[in-house]
Amino acid sequence: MSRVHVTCTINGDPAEFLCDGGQTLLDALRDEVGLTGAKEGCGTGDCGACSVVMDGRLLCSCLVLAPEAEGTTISTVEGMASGDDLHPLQQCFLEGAALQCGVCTPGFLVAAKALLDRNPDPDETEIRYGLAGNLCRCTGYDKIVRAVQAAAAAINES
Amino acid sequence: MAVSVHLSSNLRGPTGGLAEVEAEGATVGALIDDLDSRYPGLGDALRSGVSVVIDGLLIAHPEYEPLADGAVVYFVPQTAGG
Amino acid sequence: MLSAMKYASPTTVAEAVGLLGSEPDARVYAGATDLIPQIRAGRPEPSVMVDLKRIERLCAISSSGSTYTVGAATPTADICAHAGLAAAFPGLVEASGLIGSDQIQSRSSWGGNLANASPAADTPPSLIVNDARAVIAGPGAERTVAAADVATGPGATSLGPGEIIVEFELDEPPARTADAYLRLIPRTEMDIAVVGAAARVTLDGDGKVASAAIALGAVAPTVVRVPDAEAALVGNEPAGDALAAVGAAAAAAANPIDDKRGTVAYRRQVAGVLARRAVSIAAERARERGGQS
Amino acid sequence: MTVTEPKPSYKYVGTRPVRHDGLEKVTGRARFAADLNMSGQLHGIVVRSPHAHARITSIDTSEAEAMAGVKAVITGDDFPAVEPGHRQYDMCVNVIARDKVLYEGHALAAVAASTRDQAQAAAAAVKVEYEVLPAVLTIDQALAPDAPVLHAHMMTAGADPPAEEPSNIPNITRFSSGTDMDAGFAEADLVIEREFTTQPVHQGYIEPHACVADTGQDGHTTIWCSSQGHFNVRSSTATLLGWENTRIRVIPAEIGGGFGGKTTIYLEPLAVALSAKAGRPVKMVMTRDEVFRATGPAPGTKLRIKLGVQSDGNLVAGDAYLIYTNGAYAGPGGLLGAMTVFESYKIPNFEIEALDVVINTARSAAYRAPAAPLTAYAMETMLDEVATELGIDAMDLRLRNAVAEGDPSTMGFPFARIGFVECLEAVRDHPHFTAPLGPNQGRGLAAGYWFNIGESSSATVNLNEDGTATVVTGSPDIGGSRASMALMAAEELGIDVYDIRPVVGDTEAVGFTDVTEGSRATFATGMAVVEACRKMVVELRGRAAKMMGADVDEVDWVDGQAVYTGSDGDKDPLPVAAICAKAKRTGGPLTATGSLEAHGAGPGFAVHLCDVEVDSETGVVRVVRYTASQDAGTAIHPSYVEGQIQGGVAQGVGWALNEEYIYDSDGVMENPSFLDYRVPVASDLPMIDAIIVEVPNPAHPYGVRGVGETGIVPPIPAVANAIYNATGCRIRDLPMSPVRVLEAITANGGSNGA
Repeated sequence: MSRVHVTCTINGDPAEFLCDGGQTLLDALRDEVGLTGAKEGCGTGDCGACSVVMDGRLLCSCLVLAPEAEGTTISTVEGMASGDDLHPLQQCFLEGAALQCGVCTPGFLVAAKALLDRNPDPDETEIRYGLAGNLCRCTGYDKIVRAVQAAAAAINES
Repeated sequence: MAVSVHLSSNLRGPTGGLAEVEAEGATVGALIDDLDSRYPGLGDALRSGVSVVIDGLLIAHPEYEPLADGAVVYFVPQTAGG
Repeated sequence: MLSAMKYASPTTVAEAVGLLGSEPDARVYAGATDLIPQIRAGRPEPSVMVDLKRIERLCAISSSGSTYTVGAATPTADICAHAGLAAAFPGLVEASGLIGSDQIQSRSSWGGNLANASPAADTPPSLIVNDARAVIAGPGAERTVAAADVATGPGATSLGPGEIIVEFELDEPPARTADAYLRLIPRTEMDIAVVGAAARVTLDGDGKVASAAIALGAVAPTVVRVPDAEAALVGNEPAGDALAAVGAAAAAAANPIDDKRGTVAYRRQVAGVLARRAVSIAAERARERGGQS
Repeated sequence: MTVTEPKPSYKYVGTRPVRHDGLEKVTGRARFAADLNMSGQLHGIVVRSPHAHARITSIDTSEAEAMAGVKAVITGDDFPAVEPGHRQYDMCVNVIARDKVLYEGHALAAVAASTRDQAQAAAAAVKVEYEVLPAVLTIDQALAPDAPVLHAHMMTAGADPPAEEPSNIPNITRFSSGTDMDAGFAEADLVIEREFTTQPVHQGYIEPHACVADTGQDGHTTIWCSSQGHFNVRSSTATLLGWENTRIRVIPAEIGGGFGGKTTIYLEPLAVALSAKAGRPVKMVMTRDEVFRATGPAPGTKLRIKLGVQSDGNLVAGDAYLIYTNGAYAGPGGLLGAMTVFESYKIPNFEIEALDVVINTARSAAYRAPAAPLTAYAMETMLDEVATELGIDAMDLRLRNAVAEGDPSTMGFPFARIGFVECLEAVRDHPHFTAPLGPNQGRGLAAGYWFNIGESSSATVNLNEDGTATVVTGSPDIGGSRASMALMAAEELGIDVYDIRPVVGDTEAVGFTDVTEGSRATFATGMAVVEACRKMVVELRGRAAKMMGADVDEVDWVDGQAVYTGSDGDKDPLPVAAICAKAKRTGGPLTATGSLEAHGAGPGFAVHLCDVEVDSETGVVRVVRYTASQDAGTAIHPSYVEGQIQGGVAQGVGWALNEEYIYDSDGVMENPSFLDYRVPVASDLPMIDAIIVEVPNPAHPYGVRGVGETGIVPPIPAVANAIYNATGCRIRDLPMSPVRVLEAITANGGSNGA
């Protein structure tokens, strides 16, 4: 069976991979590109652990077919830090103990960044609804919401 | 070593319902042997799935735990967790 | 799974229709938010997945002044961000924003929501009360049908072989008109509607209802219009007995099923509640809107 | 906010450093089980039963074996026979069915192929013939006189008189005060009796089960997997395969949530068997659908409790009849229910009978304080009712009856120092307790109890050449335990917490360590770390003495350095780094181990206060404010203690309002996805104010009690009591979904009553 050749930009770098026509973007990122930060928690778009941003849109990579990535620009959790500098969200998640097991963390970080990019100063309700597509079973969300608030404040100050 | 033994209520069949009995033993294992000789069948009931509480300390696998004269030993079911 | 499927991304409607004609098991999709889970759950795999999102016309929002045209694959995130649509059709835009998470909003669309033909879909009741029209392309000439005539039952539509919804047309509402949409879900987000209710109300200069449209989702195989409720409102202020009659008529019009998401009795009762509340909100908006259109 | 008893002041314990594994987890680099890939690996897929109850009459794998890419197919016949009575019989036949399948989703064969798609296609081509048997799906069906019997060998343990025929009741547990119950109830001014039903729920960890197994030609195998205890994965896998434990090495991956559900195994023996047959590594990853259908639900129940209370609020008698369904196999639900139902209160006359029953649903697994949230649901809502009936404040009623040090537990022993009263007072004194409620809102109070456990743990401390330390333990880090281990080591050694590297060692790198369950990691493994560090300090003092030319008794260890206390003039203190630098000359590498069976796990209590808002026309309940106190003993890392409390609350709220397994009439699960199995999302919850109460556990060097489980115990009754306060409706069936709440409100006259 012939595979599809996809050329795109991932975390700022040109990338190419081969995939099956029906392979999901999540599987392609994990198995073909080797970026395992995005996780499969459900495979149905209900948990958000596979969140990535493609051409500026936050989405569940488990619901995207990998060939759709042709010509697009993709950001994953692996691209959030620049060099040694963590993104303020990453820093605030660490300092605020906003992760326990950590498996949902990449998805939350990607989704929270998309939220802050769109709405730099969200209130608690906006954060909660904005992150409703990401399930966390460990934290009760309290420290995640606070970490996003802290990160928003840090970004707005700088 | 005279020891005062308290049995949780699910372990009282062999004692005919007695909650508190006296027995002897320098260790919990020896104590159980002695209890079994006094109350046939109690030994089996106490050797698996049973913890003890001695001086407020919960001990899950107490066979070789030493006992002082006059010690008070509570036998209780073993717990699990998530 | 899925690996044997081919992927196609036509850039014109004609190309898409051509692909559908040449591949017997081709399946169009926009967001795939329903389709991929359905295939994972065992639905037969299509031979080709035809991605409609690279067709410009299917992802565009435009306005001629009196009519809005919205591409069938336009992400609902874009619809929610469109000031003109949000002002003209606040209920429809709210319904659009309720489909899933922010992640899903990047992919969900009116076309997908309608063509997937789930009885519980959020936007069809609002499309219907706003008299939306669907422009359909296929092997024959393009045709335009009422949005209400697309879904014919759970998972079934009136689309012919090789046909796709290209875009929706919505006329700018008249003065003193507004819509609203409410749905009942157990959580605050991420659920399928147990009941949905859309209402559109036009008031006369005295604050009485000049015309009304009420439609319910998730309480029948397809969206249910409630003409008795609409009749009860016309000529009356949207309050008191008239609203109570809306609730009663909506509950009576509901023809739901018992399933894992709700019971017949619950859906009937709540259909009445939501219809009444949706009418109130729509009427309040219509009053605020006054003579603007 | 923390309520603290006087305790020693610590430099590191009680601080909030960034966790040591945090960086990997916020950058996407942390390796969870499904992130691991081995060179040449195959992909394994499980063949599962579509029937809830059936005899397997034949399995034909020939077509599957001939398919492209397929390298191995296994069935139950590839494993040693196992007979009822075997210590782990249930686990063995649950991992792979032999003659019978007992629930929809029961594994009965597995396939390994070059790609996942090939394996899936081959799994679908395994031909299984079944003789479908009638399914037993509810407690009532299981107990019916003519019920089909799931296990022909199942004779009720604890039956009186002894069972003569097999049944669906594996166990009956009885506890009593041994007093005259009739006389006890006769002392009461108020007697109420209530029944409750609850449905199975899932732990809902976000990471599905996954593993990779690589079996070499030498017959040894390595498993990489996520679990709550890799030594248990080793022994259970070995048991299933009939191997010696030591043929298996288990390397723990990061674990993406467990909550009890990863204390048992599902995939590992299948992956090992496939790998052995194919001679290649085999990776297996469950889908979410498989996770729901075939792993871990917590039991459903039917509970009946009768309470006798005097008019001043004194509890005088309690009678409990508890039935737990542990799915298709025996489980500890009934025993644990019986041990928790009356444990929090002084009740002089009590009688408890608890039954376990088996039904044709997935084998239940532990879930955070197993069984206790349900007995608390019954007991704490009934106390609320008692308070209302007697006109006593719900807090006062609990304070009056709460157990304290010296009071006898249900099991007879007197409680050591416990913090229940302190937890009640912490909530009573919180501003939330007296804050005004808004329209349609109600407030509920509830308490909860959990034992916590000890068990075996091991730790090794290695000092590095530069004076930093590596602390290796055998406990997987399921929620920040690395940071706790580092904090205790830092405190003991006097080394900065960031100079400690906490590591989870594999089964060949550290001593035996039991599963992380019963909230034992920080308690028991922490004790092993402390023991190792104390040995290390003795060693360091000796090395320093050599370097100083002093006697070891003249050297103290103070704040990370050796200090001379002798009378031979002044000698410069020797910091740990200086001692490490000279280790080669003073006796070699600095390493110490601690390994122990931890005694004295301290019971944990929690008290929760919940405000809800109820839409009386739709039955929708929203939690709008939540405060939770819990006795942590000592909080080693307060942020992660708060996190455990907050996480327990969220899970409990989900259990209260929406979570449940739904089966069709054939026993097929209808909601095996996160769409219809509704765990709380961020917008469902308010901030959760966690109050850490610290009543140190006398048995632990730092006073630690387990904190992982107790937090899930009070939320269900707290929510139920709040709904009553808002609506006047008592809901005694879970979940308290909009449908059920609206039914109750409608039956009660239609609008918010109270």
